[in-house]
Amino acid sequence: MSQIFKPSTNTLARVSMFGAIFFLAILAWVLVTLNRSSLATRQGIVLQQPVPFSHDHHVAGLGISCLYCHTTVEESSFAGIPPSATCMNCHKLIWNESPMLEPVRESYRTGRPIEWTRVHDLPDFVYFDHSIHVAKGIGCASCHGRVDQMPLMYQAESLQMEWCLECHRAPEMFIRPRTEIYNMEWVSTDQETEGARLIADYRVQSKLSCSVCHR
Amino acid sequence: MSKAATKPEFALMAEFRSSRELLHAIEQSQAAGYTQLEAYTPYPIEEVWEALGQHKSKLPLIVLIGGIVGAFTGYLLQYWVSVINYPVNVGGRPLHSWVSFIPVTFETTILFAAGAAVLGMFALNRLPMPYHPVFNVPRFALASRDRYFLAIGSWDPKYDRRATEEFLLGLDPFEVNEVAS
Amino acid sequence: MTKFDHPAEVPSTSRRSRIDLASMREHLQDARGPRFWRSLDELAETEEFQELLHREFPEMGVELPGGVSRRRFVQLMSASLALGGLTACTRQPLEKIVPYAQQPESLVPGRPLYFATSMTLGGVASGLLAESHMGRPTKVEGNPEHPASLGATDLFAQASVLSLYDPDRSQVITNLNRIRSWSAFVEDTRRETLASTRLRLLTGTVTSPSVAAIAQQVLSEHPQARWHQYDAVTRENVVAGAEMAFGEVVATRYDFARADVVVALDADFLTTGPGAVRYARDFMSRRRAPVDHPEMNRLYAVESMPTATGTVADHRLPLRPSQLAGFAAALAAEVGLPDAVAPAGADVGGQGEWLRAAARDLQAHRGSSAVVAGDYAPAEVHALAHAINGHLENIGRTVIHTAPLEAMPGDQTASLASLVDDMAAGEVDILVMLQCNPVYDAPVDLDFTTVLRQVGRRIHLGLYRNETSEHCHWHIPAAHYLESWDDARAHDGTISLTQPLIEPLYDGKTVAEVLSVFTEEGSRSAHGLLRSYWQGVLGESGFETRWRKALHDGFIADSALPPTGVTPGTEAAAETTALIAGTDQIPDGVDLAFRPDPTIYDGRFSNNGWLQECPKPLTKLTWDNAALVSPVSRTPRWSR
Amino acid sequence: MTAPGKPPIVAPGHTPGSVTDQISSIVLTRMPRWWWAAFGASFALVMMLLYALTKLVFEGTGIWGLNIPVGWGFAIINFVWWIGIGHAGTLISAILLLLRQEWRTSINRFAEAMTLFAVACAGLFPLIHVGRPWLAYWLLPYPNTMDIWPQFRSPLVWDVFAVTTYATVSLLFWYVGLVPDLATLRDRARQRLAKITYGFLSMGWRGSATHWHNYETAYLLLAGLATPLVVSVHTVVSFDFAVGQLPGWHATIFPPYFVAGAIFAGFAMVITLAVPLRTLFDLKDFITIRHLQNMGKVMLATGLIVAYGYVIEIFMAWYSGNWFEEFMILNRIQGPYRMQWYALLLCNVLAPQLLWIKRVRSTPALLFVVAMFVNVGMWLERFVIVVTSLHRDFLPSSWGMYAGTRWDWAIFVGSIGLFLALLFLFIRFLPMISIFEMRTIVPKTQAREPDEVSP
Repeated sequence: MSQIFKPSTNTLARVSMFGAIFFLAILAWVLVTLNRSSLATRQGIVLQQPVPFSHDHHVAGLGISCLYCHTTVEESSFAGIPPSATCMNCHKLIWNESPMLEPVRESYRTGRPIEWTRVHDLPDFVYFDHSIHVAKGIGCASCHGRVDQMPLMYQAESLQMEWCLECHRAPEMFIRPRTEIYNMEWVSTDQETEGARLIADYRVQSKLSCSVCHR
Repeated sequence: MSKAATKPEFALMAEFRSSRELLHAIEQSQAAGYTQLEAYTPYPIEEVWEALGQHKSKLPLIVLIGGIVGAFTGYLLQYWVSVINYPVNVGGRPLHSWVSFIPVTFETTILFAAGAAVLGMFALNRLPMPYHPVFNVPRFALASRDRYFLAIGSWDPKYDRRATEEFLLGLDPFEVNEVAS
Repeated sequence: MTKFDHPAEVPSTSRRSRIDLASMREHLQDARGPRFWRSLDELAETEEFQELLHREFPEMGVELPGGVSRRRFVQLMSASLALGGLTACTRQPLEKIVPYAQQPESLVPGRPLYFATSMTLGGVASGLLAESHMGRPTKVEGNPEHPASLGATDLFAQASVLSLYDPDRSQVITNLNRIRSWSAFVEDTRRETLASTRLRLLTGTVTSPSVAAIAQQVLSEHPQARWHQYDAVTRENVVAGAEMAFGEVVATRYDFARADVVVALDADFLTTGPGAVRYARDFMSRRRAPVDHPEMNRLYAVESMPTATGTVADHRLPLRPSQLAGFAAALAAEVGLPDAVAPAGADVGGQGEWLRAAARDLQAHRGSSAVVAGDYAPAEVHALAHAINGHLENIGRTVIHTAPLEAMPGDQTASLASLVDDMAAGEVDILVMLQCNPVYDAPVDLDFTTVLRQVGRRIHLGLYRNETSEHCHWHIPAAHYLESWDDARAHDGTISLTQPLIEPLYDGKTVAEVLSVFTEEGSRSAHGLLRSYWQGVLGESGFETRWRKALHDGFIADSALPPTGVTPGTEAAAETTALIAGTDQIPDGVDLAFRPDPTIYDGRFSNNGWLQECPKPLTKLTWDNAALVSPVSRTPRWSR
Repeated sequence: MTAPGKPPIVAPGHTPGSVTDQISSIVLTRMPRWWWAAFGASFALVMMLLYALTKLVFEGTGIWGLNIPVGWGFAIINFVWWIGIGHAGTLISAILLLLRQEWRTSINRFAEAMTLFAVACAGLFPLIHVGRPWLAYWLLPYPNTMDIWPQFRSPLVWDVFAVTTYATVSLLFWYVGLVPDLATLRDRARQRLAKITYGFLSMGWRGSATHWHNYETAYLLLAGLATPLVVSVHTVVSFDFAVGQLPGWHATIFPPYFVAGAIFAGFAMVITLAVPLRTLFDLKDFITIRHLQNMGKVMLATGLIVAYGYVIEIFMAWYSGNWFEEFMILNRIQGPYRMQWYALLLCNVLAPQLLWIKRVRSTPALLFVVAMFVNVGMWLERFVIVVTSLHRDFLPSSWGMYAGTRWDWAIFVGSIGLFLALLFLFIRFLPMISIFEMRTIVPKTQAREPDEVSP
């Protein structure tokens, strides 16, 4: 028998062995990262809307409360998207000729609703109820981010299950006084002790069982 | 027989027809003061590596470590998952239901130990090594059939191209070859 | 004159496979007014076009023949797309949020609204509370304020919401398999009906005062018109029995809350029949033995097949249907009905001891017992039950007689038979079949389908394109009750209102709406008809308030039929027993008893998956229908 | 070595050289015609399997005969059957190595390969039965965006670990055993591609004393590790049933009874394969009557243990006094699946009794017939355990019947095709008898000094 391989093959063989392990590790890492990236979650991505509504302007600029438009957040699973008539309460009088607002006026005129693109979209097998979260001291900003700083709306958090569980496993780290629910700027000075007290006060029973959300 | 090499050779290698001849040659070489010896046989012969002074393999220790690591990995994974990260009450069983954790712990122990055995064996044997100077000898192909080879490394302090070849030829081999490096 | 070919011959009316000018001229010739067609093929009525229409709107839902269906192809495509990537990594498709332009008052998105309405089965209403999510009815429960049911429902009402969304429902008005509009129907029909006078209406049992009123209007405007009612699950024996006992038609209902001893004569009163949910509640209230009723009630059940009522009974006696009348006569004699004759052969297989025990118990509970005859028991049994109840002074206490619920009570089978005779004699010009399916469920010896062909114009209103609509010129999709304005009487006579929770999905029509086409005023909306009828009944003053209250409650308050002071004649009963005694009490052969299916009813719910999946009482059959034969009868002994 | 009266484990006249040449020539020369026909046939079955699996992925498990109450059907039956077959290889290699049974040498290689392929076939079924096979990786614990983990108190999760470990360790064991032989093939091969391929796979094995020293240690350690593993795997498989509370499943006899059954089935399959192969490839010198006899004895012994298991099941049903257990046994005997049970008794209890007769043990054809009976019987055993226990639920209203659909059968038969196709490929490309171990035993079995014979 004579030599089949060159001396360099030895190095190649060892490198490729470690390389394969390295490659698999990288592949796993890439998949995991992709799965958590905004490519999969749409976190932080501004979606095209029929009207470029600015929460920044309306909330921070004009000081309109969340509840003015999202009227049902305290009583229903669904926070509510305002009907065109709500927009027209003000826009009958101001900016009533703005071309940007033409879809709103048209909807109001014709009764055909505006079709907004959904920004926060949980999968259909998840049952989420706004009212209980608001009632137990979870602020809007905890899940929706600093909406008052968003000229155009985007999803601030990943909305993946691990993100839900992060809070459900330790609600004291996220709870706030009920008076501060709609306060976008509220920051706790002592979350841990304050949170534990609120958990007791509001009798929060953070549920972890599957059937709470997957009914 | 060997040809003149431009590079310094790797070793000299004698081919024998039986394991008894090989063992005899090893004894003679060691008696002659050679220390850098290596024997090649078509099947495992305990006397050969004993003769070459290899009494204890490090492998059992590696396997033991692998097994212990596997056991801890398996058990701690289950403990962390079931008690710390994802505690679920299943029919009132304790979160740390160690009895239920035994099968998986056992399996990971075996898995890690077996992995350590195989990888350890390759590592100790410096494999993979598709290229090796001994393959330069055409008749070395018979090492995987029915011939027995003894090689004396050129880095042996007592090595001398001519004297060593003479010595090997004196052991009544089938033939002696120079192993080009 | 529009041509009316027999629908079964429709394809043959236009054998021409190619368009030719002559046929087009022919079609245009007798057209009056504007007429529209989408292609020359349609105008010429070519065979290809008929075929295309048939494919587009298949009559019995046949899938496209051969090869891979489109549905299958899409399934495969979507499955391979799902496999295309790691599914855990896929992102969700973008969704739209569509808010209201003007949000309706009191509607909270995400929270349901509840509306009181009612559903009829066999003509009798049950009061319901329907849940609606953003304008879509999703769940039906009983209306707790409805006096006839007190909040309970049966499985038909529970499952009815699935029928609303049934994609197999009939979706378009058709004339000879061509899609037409409602106005085309109205125009076409009115032109014909004014000329014709021999109009026949065929409906199921009607208890609705407003439907009855409009039907009466049609009858009065067309002197030769007749109205027939037919339900395959008919309660005509109840009517006939009442007539035998009282000489007039009365309705009977029971107050099981006051009954200590109940004898059921082949009566499955706990699960079937219009009052079942209320009866079950009342009956069971006496099984819990509360403080003021230290003793439970006692139920003796005689039955010809296993029923849920029989399983509840304290004493159960299986009996052949043909022996039931004999048993009733023997019971009448045993409780001491004057001059009652017990048939000689009635005491078969030790049932005499059972009967005497039941009779002793009845006698010991005068005024607090009830003998209940089943809806499908012979009229004589009903008559005897009335007589026994009268003799035991139960009437007015546990047994209450009122005026009939039905707008036109009577022998429905005879009514249908007379209609068939008229049709066979060629004396029917127009037959309007409303919410019924006689081709499917008429007695087979009437040969309804054959004589139907002799009727010049046949109109059918139904939720589905069914066997009857296949034989009709016009088919009109019916509105589901969750899409309808209607009214009907509950089993105690309470007027129950039906209000829609959603616009008709397929432009369905109600019975009243179709009937209105035949009146002088012409087509009117169901809402208008109902409202104007009740405006007439309730009077102008304060109508709006009372009407709104009634709609909110789902019924018109205190409209239950009051008890009538009737008493059964004992002589007639004695004669009946004598008549029964003269018949053979141990007849040969096999008794065959037909009963409505516990979940599919008369077959109308066969497309409702929930009802098909619901196991039938005792047999637990699903998706099936079986002839129940006793294991004893299965042995060849009886066949000798 | 050879005891008087016993046939030898290698036919006389062989030398390390002749052994090497004969075995490696099978791989290095062209395959006979029948190989192509056999491989073609099994490949066709693989295509059928792929077709059925595609159908399954698109349609879902509804194409199977599963129903309520019989929620476990062919998938679990086939899984347990295959995993049982997969026990013989590691058992022969590991346990017989530790017990220094040298006759194992000529059958261990293809028994190990058989193990691997059987485990591959077995592993297929849990993967496809989950309904959404593309999400089967959810069975493994890995950090995921749902932040949830497998439930480690479930025997089904133990099973995942046991089978994965078993497959991995079997593969390693098999590969390690192959390395010196791959080197032999590398040295014998003539085509460049074959040289390079075998060269890569053998990793540069030189057969030096150091190599052999570490190698022998590793091999022995692996055998030591594989021995408890092989026992644990079928024990854990039996837990899938035994931890459940169904009469007919909830029995403490299950672990030993399953392990014995697995060895029983595995040896039957080894015989099923060895008898034709030794004829077709003229390997009668290496797989001798002695091997067949020994395997027959093992089958007889394990078969008796299995029969004991059947008896104990019946005894325990009576002894427990449990109404449902008693009914389960009576239902086995008289119920609608009684024919399967009787067939199982015929195949697994009666047929192996023939092995008491030495004539049967030493006649390959008869042995083959008995082995075929056992193959069928062991499948039936799993069918009886799974289906008869499930089809009569605790309430008569929940009773049902079960039968595999054509897709069930297509996947089952297809998995046999997959097994055979893999086996034929193995025969084609790898030495089916361990060459270096044959070289080891040849000198010991020969009366004279073989080293004196020159090539």
